[in-house]
Amino acid sequence: MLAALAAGLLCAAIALIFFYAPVDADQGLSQKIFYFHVPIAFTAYACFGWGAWKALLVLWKRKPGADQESYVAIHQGVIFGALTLITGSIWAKISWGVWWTWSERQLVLFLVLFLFYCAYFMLRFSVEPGPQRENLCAVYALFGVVLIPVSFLAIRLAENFIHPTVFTSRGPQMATSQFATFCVALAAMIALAGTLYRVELLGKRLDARLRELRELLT
Amino acid sequence: MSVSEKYVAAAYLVVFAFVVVYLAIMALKLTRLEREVGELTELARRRMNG
Amino acid sequence: MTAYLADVATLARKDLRLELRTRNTVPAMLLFVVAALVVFHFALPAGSSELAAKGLLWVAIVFTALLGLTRAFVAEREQRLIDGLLLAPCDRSAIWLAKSVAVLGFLVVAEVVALPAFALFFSGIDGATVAGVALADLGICAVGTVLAAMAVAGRARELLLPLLFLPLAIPVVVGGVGASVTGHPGRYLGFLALYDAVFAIISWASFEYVVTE
Amino acid sequence: MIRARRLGRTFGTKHVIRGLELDVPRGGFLLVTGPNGSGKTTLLRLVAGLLVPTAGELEVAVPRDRVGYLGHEPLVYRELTALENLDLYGRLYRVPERRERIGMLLERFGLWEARNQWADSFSRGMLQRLALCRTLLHDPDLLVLDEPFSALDEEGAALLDRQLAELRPRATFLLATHDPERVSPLAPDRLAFA
Repeated sequence: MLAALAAGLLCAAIALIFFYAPVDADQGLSQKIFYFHVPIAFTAYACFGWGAWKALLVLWKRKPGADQESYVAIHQGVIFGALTLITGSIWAKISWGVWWTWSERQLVLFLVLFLFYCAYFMLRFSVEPGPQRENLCAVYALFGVVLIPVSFLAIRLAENFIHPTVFTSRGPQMATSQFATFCVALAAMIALAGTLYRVELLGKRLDARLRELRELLT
Repeated sequence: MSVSEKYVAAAYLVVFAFVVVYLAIMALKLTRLEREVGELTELARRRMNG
Repeated sequence: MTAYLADVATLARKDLRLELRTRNTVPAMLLFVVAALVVFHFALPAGSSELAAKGLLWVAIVFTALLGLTRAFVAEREQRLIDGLLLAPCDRSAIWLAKSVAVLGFLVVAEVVALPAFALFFSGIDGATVAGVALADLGICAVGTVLAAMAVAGRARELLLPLLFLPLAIPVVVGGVGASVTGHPGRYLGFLALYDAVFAIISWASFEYVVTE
Repeated sequence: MIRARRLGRTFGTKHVIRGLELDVPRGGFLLVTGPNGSGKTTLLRLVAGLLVPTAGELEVAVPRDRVGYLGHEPLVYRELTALENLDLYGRLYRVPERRERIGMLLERFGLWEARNQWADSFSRGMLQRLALCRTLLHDPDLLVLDEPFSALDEEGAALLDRQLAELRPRATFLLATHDPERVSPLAPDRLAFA
């Protein structure tokens, strides 16, 4: 059901973006990436947030399945984070002719988070499965979600001594029609993430159940 | 297609490519799971009449 | 509360006594930080600005702290001594606080040598930098100790800790460099203090879970 | 005193303990036997609170500071002297008249002469005796002992026997061992791991 919703929303979003939203005045067609790049970024934040929420459940309520859900959510977050970085650098290429720019705060924040959550996987694969691994990953995921606002602040502070912001988009003031398209695109992305999350979680649970079955039989 | 339009297309293509690759990985996983279930049912059957 | 602090004092004294006996962490950190500064001297081309040197000071501090943190739980891990501390009735966060204080002590000793050496090799150190270093040390030790305990539980310990630690050290470097480079360090010192407060609390609360097997 | 219902513990994919039922009354003495790797140590570590169960429940009606645990590792710092090690644990457990109690224990286990030597210089047997001092330092109500006789010479083993007999009336015991005959007179009930 969620998958159908995601598919529908995605098509609607693409349709709206290309046919309905007016071409932006100054940036021309390149503004179209905005409708994908920013929703993907928000979805990545949502995934990290959801992973942290599940991590809190692991530590606080000792919910059994929560660790797996936290892991899958963060896995989604990293995938969408990578997408954000790629589409972001393409956007930078169009708007300012450089493949990477330190002045775009969102992008720099994603780079830091991306490094951080790759380390999450390093931690996860170096500890034996068991209660300790669940606790460690949960604590690290919570550190991650605390890091997001802190490093956003740090990046903003860092700007006036690394190099003054030459060019950065203040988030274009959107006409109502553009905003509507943006919302549909955002909903589509979140639905997509939700679907992938459910599919992967199902796959992991199936794995665990099969392993149990194999044990019983051998 | 002006230069920037090519990039816009590239960006959407990248997103689409990621989703397709993801689905491919999921498909591979499902076939592996299906084979595993086959093996286990075989094992169970042998266990039953064995 | 005084009992808690008594436990922290007992554990911290144990760490300091162990270090005085074996002397394997502090000398290494001292040599490392001075060697790093010398390497940086050659890394900086002649014309480079003085600001670059200040920035590199922070790189040296972060990696020296990393060295100290890598050795933080070695004794507890090798002889499985962490069990002895976990058996004791004291609150597990006391172990974290004691170890943080010990690592902080080692780091400060290393910096007491590093800062004058930096002033000698490169350019003078102003008050803001010293304040920045002090605040940064608190944050580094608080977060680093929890991460060190995490890394020790894994297999590739020496590899894992830098990966876990560096992303979290980025804000500290930003705050520190900002304090020592820009004209008005106030904001950056405030930011460092915020970082210390936030991460000290989350480290204090989460350490209990990091050590339970 | 110790109650376990369907207790289970898994390491990675290996189920070391599964569906264990246990009920040790206050003052009881449970002898745990079984080959290596059969889960003896895991059970003892669970009871001592060093491991968290992954299934079922485990209730130990003894606060952490009234539990004495002796494992395969002596849990003493090699670079500290015997006295310093015991002083460290004495402070953490807030043992009353710490110095006198440490002196008495070192004397009883024949370590008094070596009290100012680093634990590093101790032989395997002396380390085991020091670990015994650490375990008994805070006069625990529950004693969790994992093969306490290992590495002890004849004299050390006799010392331990006497110590166990003396503590028997007022403490609960959980002892894992390979030669149960030595302790069986003290231990009414027994748990054998397959």
